[in-house]
Amino acid sequence: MLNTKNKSDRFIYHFNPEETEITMQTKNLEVYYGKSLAMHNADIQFQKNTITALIGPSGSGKSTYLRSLNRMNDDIATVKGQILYQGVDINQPKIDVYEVRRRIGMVFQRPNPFAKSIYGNITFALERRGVHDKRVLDEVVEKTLKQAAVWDQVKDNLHKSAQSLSGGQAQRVCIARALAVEPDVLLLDEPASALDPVSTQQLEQTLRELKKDYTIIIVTHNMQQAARLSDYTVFFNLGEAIEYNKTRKIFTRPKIELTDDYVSGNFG
Amino acid sequence: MTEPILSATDLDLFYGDFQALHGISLDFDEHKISALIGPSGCGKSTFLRCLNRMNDMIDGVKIDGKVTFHDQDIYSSQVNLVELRKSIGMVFQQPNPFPFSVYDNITYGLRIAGIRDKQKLDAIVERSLKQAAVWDEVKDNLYDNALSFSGGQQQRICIARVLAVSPSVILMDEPTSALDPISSAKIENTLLELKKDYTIIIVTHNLQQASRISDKTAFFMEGRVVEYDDTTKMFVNPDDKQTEDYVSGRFG
Amino acid sequence: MNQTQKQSQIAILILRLIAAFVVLILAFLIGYIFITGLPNVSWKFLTSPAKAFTAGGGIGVQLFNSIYLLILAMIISLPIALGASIYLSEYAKDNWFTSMIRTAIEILSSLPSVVVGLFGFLLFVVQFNYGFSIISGALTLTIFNLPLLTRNIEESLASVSDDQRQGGLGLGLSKYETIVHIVVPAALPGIISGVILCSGRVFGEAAALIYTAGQSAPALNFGDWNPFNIDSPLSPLRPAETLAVHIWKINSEGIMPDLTKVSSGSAAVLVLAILIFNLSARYVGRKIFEKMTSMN
Amino acid sequence: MGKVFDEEIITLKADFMKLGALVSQAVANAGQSFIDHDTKAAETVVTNDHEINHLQIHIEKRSFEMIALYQPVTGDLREVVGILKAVTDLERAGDHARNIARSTLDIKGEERIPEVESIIATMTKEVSQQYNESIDSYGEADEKKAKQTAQLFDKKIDQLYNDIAAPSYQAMAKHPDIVNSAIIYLNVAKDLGRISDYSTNICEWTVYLATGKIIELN
Amino acid sequence: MQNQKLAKQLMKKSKTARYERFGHLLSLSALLLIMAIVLGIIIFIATKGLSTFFRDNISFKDFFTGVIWNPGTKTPSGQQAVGALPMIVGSFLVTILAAIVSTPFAIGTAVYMTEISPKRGAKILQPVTELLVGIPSVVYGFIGLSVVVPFVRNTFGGSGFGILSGTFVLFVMILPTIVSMTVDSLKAVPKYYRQASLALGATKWQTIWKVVLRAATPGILTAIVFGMARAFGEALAVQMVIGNAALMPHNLVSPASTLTSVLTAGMGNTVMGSLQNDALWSLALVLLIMSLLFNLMVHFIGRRGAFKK
Amino acid sequence: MRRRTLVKWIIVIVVVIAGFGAYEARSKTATNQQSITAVGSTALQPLVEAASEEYSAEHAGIFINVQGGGSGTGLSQIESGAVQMGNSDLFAQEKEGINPKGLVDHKIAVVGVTPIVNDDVHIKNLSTRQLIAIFTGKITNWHQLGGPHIPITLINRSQGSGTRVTFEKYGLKGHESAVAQEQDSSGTVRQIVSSTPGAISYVSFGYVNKSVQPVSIDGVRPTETNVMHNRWKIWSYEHIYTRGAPTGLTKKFLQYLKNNHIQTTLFNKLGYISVKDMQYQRTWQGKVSKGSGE
Repeated sequence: MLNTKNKSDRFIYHFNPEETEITMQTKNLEVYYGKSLAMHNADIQFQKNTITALIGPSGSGKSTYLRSLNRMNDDIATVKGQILYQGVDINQPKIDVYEVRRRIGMVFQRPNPFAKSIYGNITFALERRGVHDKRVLDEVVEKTLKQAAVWDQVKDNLHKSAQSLSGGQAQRVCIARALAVEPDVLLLDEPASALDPVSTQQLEQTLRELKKDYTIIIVTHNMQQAARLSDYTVFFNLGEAIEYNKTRKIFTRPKIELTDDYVSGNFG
Repeated sequence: MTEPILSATDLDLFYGDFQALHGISLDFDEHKISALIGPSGCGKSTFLRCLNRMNDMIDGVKIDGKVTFHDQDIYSSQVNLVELRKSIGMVFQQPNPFPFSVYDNITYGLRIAGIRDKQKLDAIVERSLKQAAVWDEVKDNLYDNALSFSGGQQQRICIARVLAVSPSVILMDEPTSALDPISSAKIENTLLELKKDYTIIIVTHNLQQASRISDKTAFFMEGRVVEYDDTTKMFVNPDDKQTEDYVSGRFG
Repeated sequence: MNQTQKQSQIAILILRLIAAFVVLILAFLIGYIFITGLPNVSWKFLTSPAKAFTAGGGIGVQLFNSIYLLILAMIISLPIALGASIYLSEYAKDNWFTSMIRTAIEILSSLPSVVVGLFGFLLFVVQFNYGFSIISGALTLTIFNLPLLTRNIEESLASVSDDQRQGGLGLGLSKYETIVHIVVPAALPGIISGVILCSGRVFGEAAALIYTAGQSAPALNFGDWNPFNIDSPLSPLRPAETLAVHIWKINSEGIMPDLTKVSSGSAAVLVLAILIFNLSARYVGRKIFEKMTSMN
Repeated sequence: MGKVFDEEIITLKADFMKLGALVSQAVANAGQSFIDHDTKAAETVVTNDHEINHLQIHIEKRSFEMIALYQPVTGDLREVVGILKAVTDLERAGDHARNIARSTLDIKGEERIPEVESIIATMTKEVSQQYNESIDSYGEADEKKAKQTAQLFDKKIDQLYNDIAAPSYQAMAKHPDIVNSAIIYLNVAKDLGRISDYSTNICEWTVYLATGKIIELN
Repeated sequence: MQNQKLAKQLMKKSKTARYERFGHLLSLSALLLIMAIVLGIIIFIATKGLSTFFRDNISFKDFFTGVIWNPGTKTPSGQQAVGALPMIVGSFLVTILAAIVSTPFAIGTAVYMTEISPKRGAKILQPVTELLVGIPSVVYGFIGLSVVVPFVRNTFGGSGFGILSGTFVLFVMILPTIVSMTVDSLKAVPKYYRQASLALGATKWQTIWKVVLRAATPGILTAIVFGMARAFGEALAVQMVIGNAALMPHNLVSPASTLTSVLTAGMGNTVMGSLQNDALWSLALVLLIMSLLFNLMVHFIGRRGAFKK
Repeated sequence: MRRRTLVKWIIVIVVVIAGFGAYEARSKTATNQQSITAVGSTALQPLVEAASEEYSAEHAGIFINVQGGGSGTGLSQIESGAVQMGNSDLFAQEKEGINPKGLVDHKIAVVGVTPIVNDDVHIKNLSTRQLIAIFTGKITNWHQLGGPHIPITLINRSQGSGTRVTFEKYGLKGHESAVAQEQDSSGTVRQIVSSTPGAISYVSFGYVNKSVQPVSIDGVRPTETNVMHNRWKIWSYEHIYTRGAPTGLTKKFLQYLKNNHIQTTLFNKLGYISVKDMQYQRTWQGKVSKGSGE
């Protein structure tokens, strides 16, 4: 079980909604696995067109939190509280989860291209939604692969199996796949942990480019990655958000000692 | 300057027609941590596996050149493979304890060597778990399945398992890449402790890790060693432009 | 060379010997079937109808029946097994109820086929009044087939990494679409192996068919392919003795003078048919898999 | 390390060079104001020093952040560390320029020694030149130029200091009413000498930037 | 307001959601169909099998401990001659013996296929084992009759018919099942166990014996139990070679019988609803229960021995 | 519409049209199509099957479905009315669990059953008493009967099998055979007897071939003539039962089975004896009287 702390042990930055466009926001979110509370105390706002990194030790609830944002936890956990997407609470039973997930796309830890061609991977979701116009599909494939910065490497092999690609390329194809359904928000769950440094760096570059058009939330184990990539950082520990602030602040002058310990590697 | 404990000279390795390693010559000093870094597919893991002949298992592998351990060629036909692998232990990327108890895991290497004395085994279990800095976490659960521990603990159990057979060199193939930063830090601390008694050669993707713990670093690219020098030098002022690009993250 | 290494080499030698011995047994079996059977196989044997009590009968009709029945049974059982295994592996929660269902299905797979046959007889032949017919046989074989097929498909589905499912869900697709369009194609090689294994059992099954598809193979009019005519090869309502049943029947009650020849010939043809079926199913499966996954 | 870091390092270096220019200006203006007895110009130098200090703090903060966020190594590390160290030298040089400007204000109305002032003018020119060349060598990461600069000016500046110090002491001994002025001359010469030392330090950081070696020039 | 528009869009049930409902129902109905069939068969057998005891008033004791099987008549001592013990014992003996004989061969072969020569294993042994599954039991029976029975008679004496011959035939019949399932479970043992063992200086054999087989033990046990279940349910082939006499087996070469052989042989010759027929269904029920026990055993082993992958 | 969807629909439409067309095409010929089913005794199955084939060949559109399953199955199916003809080796009255009321017996043929022994036994004749002693387990070695020193291996048909009932009733004079191995088909029995030294069993005449040795009883040889004159006592009728008096196709087919042509040509080949040739008849209780069964 989680030990509850008093409020002064946490620092959560709040935007002024008048000045800042908030894409997503969670309020009083609680996630239960069975009866045990896995995540709570994370009232966080995500600013449009920024990259927010969720960091924290294993089991701190950061992935659980991320997966709640597009209701990927529906089957395995009970999620209470509000998840506001552009002001609409998407955590209510009436909401169509598939539509939610289309708008809030997700990329996973291990590159998971489907056993289809690269082209088929990207067009799959569109085809399932009834888009069959070859011209439109071609355009989408090119556009998203370019956005994901992998077009040059794969453009001559679009009909080769996506599973034959290297890890870094496969992960970027997965991002292109997620972009193809025109999401608004992109959730990434440790997208680089299975990649080597070079691929990781390319991936980060891609994400920085994408920030212009999407709101990106990324879970990472790698603190350097959070530091160099994100605009905002949330530090999770024991199932709650301990500190949320500008990344620069988190990594130079964290307000909470626990955060300091974690980012400086004196933790545990 | 001390004599190197393990050294490779002009090592070539072929997978069928494909040459994976090109004339690698590296000397490893005793009681030092040497890191092998480089982009994916550069041959660093392949090279590491040559050092205790783990590549022998793969079909179609051909190896030229020489690897000497205490001045003895390990690829000579007289070498006892079993003894060699006991002297040059290996820890893998994925924590891979056997699905037995912690105790059985640690004593595995001893039992197959025919050691049955319970007292002796107990002593070694305690010693090696302590050396691997995991004794306090497992001492009350020695007979639990090793898989029931966390990833970081499992990896340290695996290190203890290798230590139990008293090797002089430990090869590590990305031992922390599957672990979170906290567990990684613990393993790194363990390695720094172990350096006193063992020679450690570690392949890592994590450049910070290499810079934090190693004494010497070799940078591999496309099956060749581009640069091999003191870690400080490699990370402050490398001689080679490629090395500089790689360690500073401007590569590719 | 020390002692453990010697021990290792000896042990591996023993393993090789065991494997060789098993191969020998298997080779003997198949060799026995082919050597005693193949000399009796001729084009005429393969195409002419059986004779009840005179020599010179063939197995044309039976061979056709076996294949037709297999295809029908597979057409019926594959969708059901697929559906059920999808439910079990993807939807069902892991609780005592699911495990009870699994146990129940597995029990079914070890029942003697004669029991299944009698059940099919009472249900399809008598109750549903389908008579001794291909359709009764196919339905009974479906019962017989379902447990094994469901189990096999479920295992192949389970072997597809969860990452793939997550990927589909993450794109806002339904679980069902993800399963049908991603997981099933990825599991195809396993599913095909399962189908082949089950087909083998169906080919070789006799006891379940004696009471359902019947043990007579009236001559068919191969010029009439209208499934509604009773003497058409495609008619699902005609009795259809399969090759395995034929072998069983002539061995137990046959009085034709050349029964050993017919019997051994039939066995050889049966094994050959299974072999051809296996190879072609594998080939077709691989082609489909390659097409669906762009792997080659 | 990627684009973001590269962009930031460019900005950081630009800031650093800007600071270099500001200080260079301060040194030149302070010297000139002293020679010209231009109290107004001197006052400007003193006020501008705040700007220098702010910029210095800004650069230091950015450098710390970059180390914390990007953990640079090799050349990147040398860039950031070099700036971090050199920026202190710049700021100190700025401080001394400010001191010279204050001296201009202090000397107002005191008795002058024109021959000394002319040497101060020469020294100011030389120090300014040395300083500018050091900054240039840093900007271009030119190790050779840095070494040359350090070598070239070292003796010269020492000589000039002595040339100022000797007549100043003599004057003090002869004319007690000139003591104040002579002390101010000595201080200004000392300040200029310090600025020269900081220039040499910058040259040392240039060498570090280019080679990673920390050496002592002179 | 834009948000309300968005909310409306998000509330609308999408086509995808309808797909999901449809797919869920479809697969559920397939499962329910199977369940109906399974339950149907179980109820069918249970009602028929239990009527021996409840309608024909045969006592459980007579059924499970009697040694004389001749339903419809009385034993010399006056009880109903429905003693199923000889068949139960026969079934158990052949099944267990077959499993005992098969296991080393199956494991040896599977180890050969996965550890020693995977290429050759996949090329030759795999298709052959698949082929063997398809051979009708009648053919096995006849080969047993013409090869195994004379062999047993000449080697061990007796008529050749008996549990030993049954064991040999079943041995070959369940071999493919055990081999292929064992191969699967050996393949499921992660490669890095083998590497770790070799890196600790173990020989190949030590690795196989102490690590691979040990890690695969639950899978192998499951394979054996499945093989036993298959043996238990096998009828035609065993019937031909076991002698099929409802006698307590007093040695391995004396004629005996199994539940399935008596069941299969008797079914056509009895009339539905008669005591003789009911008694046969009781045998089927015993089979069903045995099969249930085997399965529970598999689950038990599976749960106890399951190791994380 | 997408191409693939279009193709799918075309396939569906074509299949539906083809199915409908086929159904239409069927209705033209189906009017004179008729089919009946006969189920039961495996001993009678080849005969009825052969006859049905000939009958179908002569009468277009007629389909007679003949299945085995055993006498028990035949009787219970005809009793329940699931089929038109139930084949049995036994009188319905002899079978436990069958209510013979309402079932009409058509005796189609007579089958003789003879003991057979393995060739190695070298015994060609046995007395009834010896036979009983062998099958009740009192004699266990052939040397007790003057044969070679080989233990006797008894092989029975399965319980309830018509052949076994006939053999026990008339060959063993009502004595029950000792528990021994059982086989549920004549083919297997013959195979086992031919390959097992010292084996003895019994099969109907049709199954006797060179591989086994038929045995005379009390000097009477197992021949068809001996059966016709009831000198060879171990014989039984092959019955086809109908529920009530046969009608329509069933009636026609039964008549066809009984006509001279079939009885003389087919029966001989298969080893059955025509009822017409019988000089004696027998009731289900075993009472024998002169006259054919007709």
